[in-house]
Amino acid sequence: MEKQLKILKYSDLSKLIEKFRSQGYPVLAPVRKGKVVEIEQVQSLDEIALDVLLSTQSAKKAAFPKVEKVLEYTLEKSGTKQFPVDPADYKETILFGVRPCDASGFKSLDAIFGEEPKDQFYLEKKGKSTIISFSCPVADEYCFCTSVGGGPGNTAGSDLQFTGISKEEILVEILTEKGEKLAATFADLLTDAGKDIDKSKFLADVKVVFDVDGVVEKTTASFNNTALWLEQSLRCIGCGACAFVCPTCACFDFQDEQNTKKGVRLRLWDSCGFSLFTLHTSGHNPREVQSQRWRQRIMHKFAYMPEQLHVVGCEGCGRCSRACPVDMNIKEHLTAIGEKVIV
Amino acid sequence: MQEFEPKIVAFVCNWCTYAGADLTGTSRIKYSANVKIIRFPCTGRIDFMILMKAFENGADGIIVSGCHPNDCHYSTGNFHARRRWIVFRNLLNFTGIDTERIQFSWVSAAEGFKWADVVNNTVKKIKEIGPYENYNKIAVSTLFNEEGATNE
Amino acid sequence: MSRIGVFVCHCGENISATVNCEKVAKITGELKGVEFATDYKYMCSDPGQTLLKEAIKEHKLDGVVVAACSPRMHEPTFRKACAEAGLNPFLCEMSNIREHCSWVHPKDDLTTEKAQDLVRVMVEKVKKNKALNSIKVPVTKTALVVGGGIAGIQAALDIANCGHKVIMVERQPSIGGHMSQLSETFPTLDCSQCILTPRMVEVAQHPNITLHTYSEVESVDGFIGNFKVKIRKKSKSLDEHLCTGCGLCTTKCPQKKIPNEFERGLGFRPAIYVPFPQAVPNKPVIDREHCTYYIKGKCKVCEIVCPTKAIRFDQEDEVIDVAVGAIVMATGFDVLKTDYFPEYGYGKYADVIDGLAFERLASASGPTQGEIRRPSDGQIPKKIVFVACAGSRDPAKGIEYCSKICCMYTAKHAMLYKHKVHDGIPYVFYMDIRAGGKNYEEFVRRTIVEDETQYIRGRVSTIYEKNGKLIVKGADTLMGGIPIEIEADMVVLATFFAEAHPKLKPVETNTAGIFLAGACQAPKDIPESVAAASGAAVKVAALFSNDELTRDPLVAVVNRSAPPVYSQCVGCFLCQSVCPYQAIEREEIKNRNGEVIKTLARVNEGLCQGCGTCVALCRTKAIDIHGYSNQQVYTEIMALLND
Amino acid sequence: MSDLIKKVTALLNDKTINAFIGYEKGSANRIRAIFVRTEDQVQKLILNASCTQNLTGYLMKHEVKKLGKLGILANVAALRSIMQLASEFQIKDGEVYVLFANADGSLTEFTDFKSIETFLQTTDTGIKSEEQEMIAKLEAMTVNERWLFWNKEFEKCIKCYACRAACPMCYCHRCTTDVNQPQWIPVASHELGNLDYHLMRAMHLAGRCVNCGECATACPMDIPLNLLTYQLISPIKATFDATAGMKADAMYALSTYKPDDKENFII
Repeated sequence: MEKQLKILKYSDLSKLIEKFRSQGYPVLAPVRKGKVVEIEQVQSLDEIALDVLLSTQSAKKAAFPKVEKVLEYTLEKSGTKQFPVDPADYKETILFGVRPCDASGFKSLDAIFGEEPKDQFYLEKKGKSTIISFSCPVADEYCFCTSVGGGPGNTAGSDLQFTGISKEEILVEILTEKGEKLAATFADLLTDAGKDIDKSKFLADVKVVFDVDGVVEKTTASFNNTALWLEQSLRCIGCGACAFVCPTCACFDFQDEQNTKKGVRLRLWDSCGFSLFTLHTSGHNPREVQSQRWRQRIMHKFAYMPEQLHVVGCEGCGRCSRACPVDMNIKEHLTAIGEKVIV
Repeated sequence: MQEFEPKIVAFVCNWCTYAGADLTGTSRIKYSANVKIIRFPCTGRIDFMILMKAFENGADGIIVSGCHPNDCHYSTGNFHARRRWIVFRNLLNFTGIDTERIQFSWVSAAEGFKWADVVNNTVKKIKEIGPYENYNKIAVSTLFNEEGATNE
Repeated sequence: MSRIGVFVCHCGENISATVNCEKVAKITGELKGVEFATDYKYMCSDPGQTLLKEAIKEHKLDGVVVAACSPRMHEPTFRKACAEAGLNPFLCEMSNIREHCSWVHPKDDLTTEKAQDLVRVMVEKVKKNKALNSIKVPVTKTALVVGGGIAGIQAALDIANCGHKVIMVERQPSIGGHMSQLSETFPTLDCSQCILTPRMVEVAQHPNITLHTYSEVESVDGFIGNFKVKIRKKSKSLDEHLCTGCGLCTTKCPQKKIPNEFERGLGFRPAIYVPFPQAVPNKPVIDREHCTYYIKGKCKVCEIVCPTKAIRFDQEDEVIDVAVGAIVMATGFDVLKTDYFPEYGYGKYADVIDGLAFERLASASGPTQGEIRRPSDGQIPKKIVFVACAGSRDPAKGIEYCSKICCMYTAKHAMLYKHKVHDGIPYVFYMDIRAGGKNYEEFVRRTIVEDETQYIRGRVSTIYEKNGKLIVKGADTLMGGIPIEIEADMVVLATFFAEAHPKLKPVETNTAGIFLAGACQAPKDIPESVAAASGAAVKVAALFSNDELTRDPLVAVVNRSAPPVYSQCVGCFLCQSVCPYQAIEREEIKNRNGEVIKTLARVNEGLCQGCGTCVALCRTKAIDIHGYSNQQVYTEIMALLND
Repeated sequence: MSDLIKKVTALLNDKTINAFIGYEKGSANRIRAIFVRTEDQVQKLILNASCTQNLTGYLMKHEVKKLGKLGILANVAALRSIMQLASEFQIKDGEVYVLFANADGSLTEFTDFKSIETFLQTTDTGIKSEEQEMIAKLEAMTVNERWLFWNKEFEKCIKCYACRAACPMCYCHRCTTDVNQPQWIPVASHELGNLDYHLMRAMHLAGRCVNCGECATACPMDIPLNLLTYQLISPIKATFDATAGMKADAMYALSTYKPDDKENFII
């Protein structure tokens, strides 16, 4: 559909949230919690932290939560009885105040979970989420969205995008039918915007640091370059922080939690950075050392996903680098790979 | 309203307290039926996680009991257990877990009366404190049939 | 899928009076994995056990829960029954619904529910049980006998005569113990030495007995069937092979005034000495504490006079390691220390002596050649007081029980005194006369009637010296408690023994394979000591009748897996420091080049006693324990709390 | 050229070590670890007041060990980590070359455990006053308030295990939380799983924690995890007279005992 431009007053934002709430939509938005910013259900605008650069974790948990029940069962004398959780049992939700990289991150997840067999748990949640992103007026040195095809005003994945154009006014871009439908519920707060607004003036300047196609090509060719992966990963301590804050990491694990009577099956986030991730029952581990795990992480995003799903599995949000306890800076490592002469 | 009947688990060693509880039985001393015993070879065997598992499976109170110091069947198991409990109680207390709900005791094979007292006093105390609601809110059982429990 | 059988016992009415056993069987029969459930009047009876065995076969049970009395009572019974029916015995568990339920709760629904809970716990546990095989450990068929007194001698000879090797360790230079100090024995008045000496010689000459005198046990490691013992052979300063026992050195030694322990300090010995003439081995040792050479660096008279050049001043203690399968502790007793009796002047007045000292005075080979002469001035005492129960049956002295043998030896002492000092008057203060035993009562009667000993029933309150006499104050309770005061020439205290309890690490509490004989266990007279020694010897012989021992496999185990992990164990060895049995060993995993690539903990299942302290401490959960495994206890908790 | 660069260059040149673990400038004013093997890398070494990371965790890392004989730049916490690791048989005497950075920027070298032990005897090893204050603040709360405090903190946890990965004492190949027969600690990052995990970890570090604070620093969700183990340091010292990481052959407070250990809660 054709993009529509509207103007919303900052002073009406509070009303906007009230409207959503009164229509029964749960609203998920960034909330400050000490030094971290979480995306959580909010009741009013005061709770929302709109001035933060980025939430600590990405918005993916709206459709791919860290713990997700998929099945209940009871252990009967006659056998196990199953009570599957209905994926459709999820409310229409508004994801408010996330960043463009969050919104576009869902492209990767859509591609992964949309493959056959389709993942109904994800798709239902995603389908019922309307995403209102806020473009980025500022960026920091970890940001590199422009290097991976995104940008501070990227509208991909967003249903609506808000850009502050003055102290009083917000430019509202209505991008999808879902967005249009939602916008209709607060049409009274919107006025038409002039066609001549230059959105880019209000966006952060994020420099392109590498050529993504070159990085994809060189990553793909570097599988056997053990020295490269070792050198880059010596510092890595093998935690899962990068994967868990990443907007596109989609690996998960299933765990049954049960007592002697009944149990639940849970889908949980997992990370290829963990040594346990590929550990076989026999004790054999095909990715025995951290350099192999690091290689997997980079290759998955920059070789396998482009090849198989036609998307780069990275939005350049830089969350992994910020969260990394030992300063594994992905922007730096990708730049290095891009510069590397493949032999 | 029905009276609150606390669920209390007792983790006891085989040689002293289990035998002491046997003596309580042979002496026909009555005590509250709320307490049920799980037998261990020695208090040294009782991992601190066993106590956590009891709470998260719905126990309102816990008794841990073994041989008096110097009387351990294995000579030193209860000494190690004692250190473990000293530290673990500190940690539980610091994390806001109610250590009043855990009764540690030494009950020898000859102390049938003492065992009955330990049980009855613990049941009385837990009845006064009430169900362990804080822990029940996060217990394993909350995973079952709880709308939206996993949807954040 | 499990096929578990539940058997609920009524125990007559012991259980069924308060627990609805039919209901327990019915409800638990509905549990997942329970194939068969029933209740029965007496599960431990023959028909009960038959019922169990039949059910195992008929229903192809792979687990059994018997809900009955305490497992401490009948677990072996039912495990054995299971084994007889072809089910691994360790797949059988008991729920204690008697001691822990029916006997302690009233008849109501809660009690029955508790019984159901307890059964459910075991049903879930047994699902996690593993079939286990008993551990077999080889038996070293050599016995260690600690102590060379009459008990040790008897035990050693009995074991040796069964055809097994014996190693005897005696602290003194000679075997013989306290019995060799006795003059004559009650009730026959046989000469003690005459009975004992041949047995001592027999020990020395027995091909199955190795004797280490002047030696002490330093440490005991290991477990039944497989003890490792360190024996310190104290230096005798002598080459025993060269020494002929001629005794020349002992007569020439210039240091002659050393109080003789054997004579209870009533006589003297030289620094190089044989403790008594009939000693076995009859070879001297140098007492380095008193030897002039060791004190002043000069003398060596013994070396000079020795015709075979057997003296070795530079000889050092030797520590030897021996492997034995059983240990008999026959360490005997010591007489209670003098500071127990300040009111009796024991240790203060020379003429207040203990019973053993009196034995030496009465002994023909003693310091007075058998004449009763008091230590202070060598006079023959005309009035002598024997105090029985000195220190025993007296909580204030810490010993509440009867020393048992004093009545008899006091009577013997009085009799011996009267036989040697015809005009003397023996008095005996006593509490009760306990003369249980063949010819014992008659013996005491003879002392009283024929030998005119004055028996006074009452305690002595105090003894003090006045004008060369010992004033003994007491009371005669048979005369209404009238005070008695006797001016005695000598007092003999029938002092209590301090039994030399064995203190052996690491097996001080778990003494499987260690047996007690003689007075180290409790006061015993000679016949009793001999009987106990033979009893211990039979235990040892029974143990040695098997080439292997079997024991319950409820031990800890460190998990192992394929390379490159090998085990969850990371080799922090915190388990090693908590193990009371030194059962955790280090196992090195080596690659093809012989380089160590990982060091893991390993449990020596022969040493492990199954306390499980290591399991609780292991952070990687690499150690687990059979019978109380992590899976089992976790399941028990879940089963108990989720009804 | 700094003393550090000179020293490390010499160590590498005379083959005393094959690799040196030190600090380099990282992104956005951060300091990070560098594994120096070449001359280029040596030049990147820095040493300043911001170099606080405890690098000893790397000594346990497989691929770092493979670099050969290691040298390490240590602070007080790192020295104690080395002592504690030694007492748990994870590092042998002489296996690692240790350079200690004094407050004035000078370097002290330690080639054996004995000298580290001696040094630590006269060194302040306590926790920071602000950490002490935070513990005091928590201790002043009611049990229920503390429960709510930690509930809120643990709620944030995403089970990324950065705390565990950063901790020099968490060297187990298979952590209790990774063991699944039985699954002691729920894998899920729900409230119970988080509480269980952090209690378990704190208990396993009781008496072993050398208060380097890496767990809290590493946590992307800003949970003050260090307080859990720090809080146990003084009772363990007071009751058992034990302090972690002071001696290479020290006994661990929880695997030893005294027959007269004092408590006031066992009846």
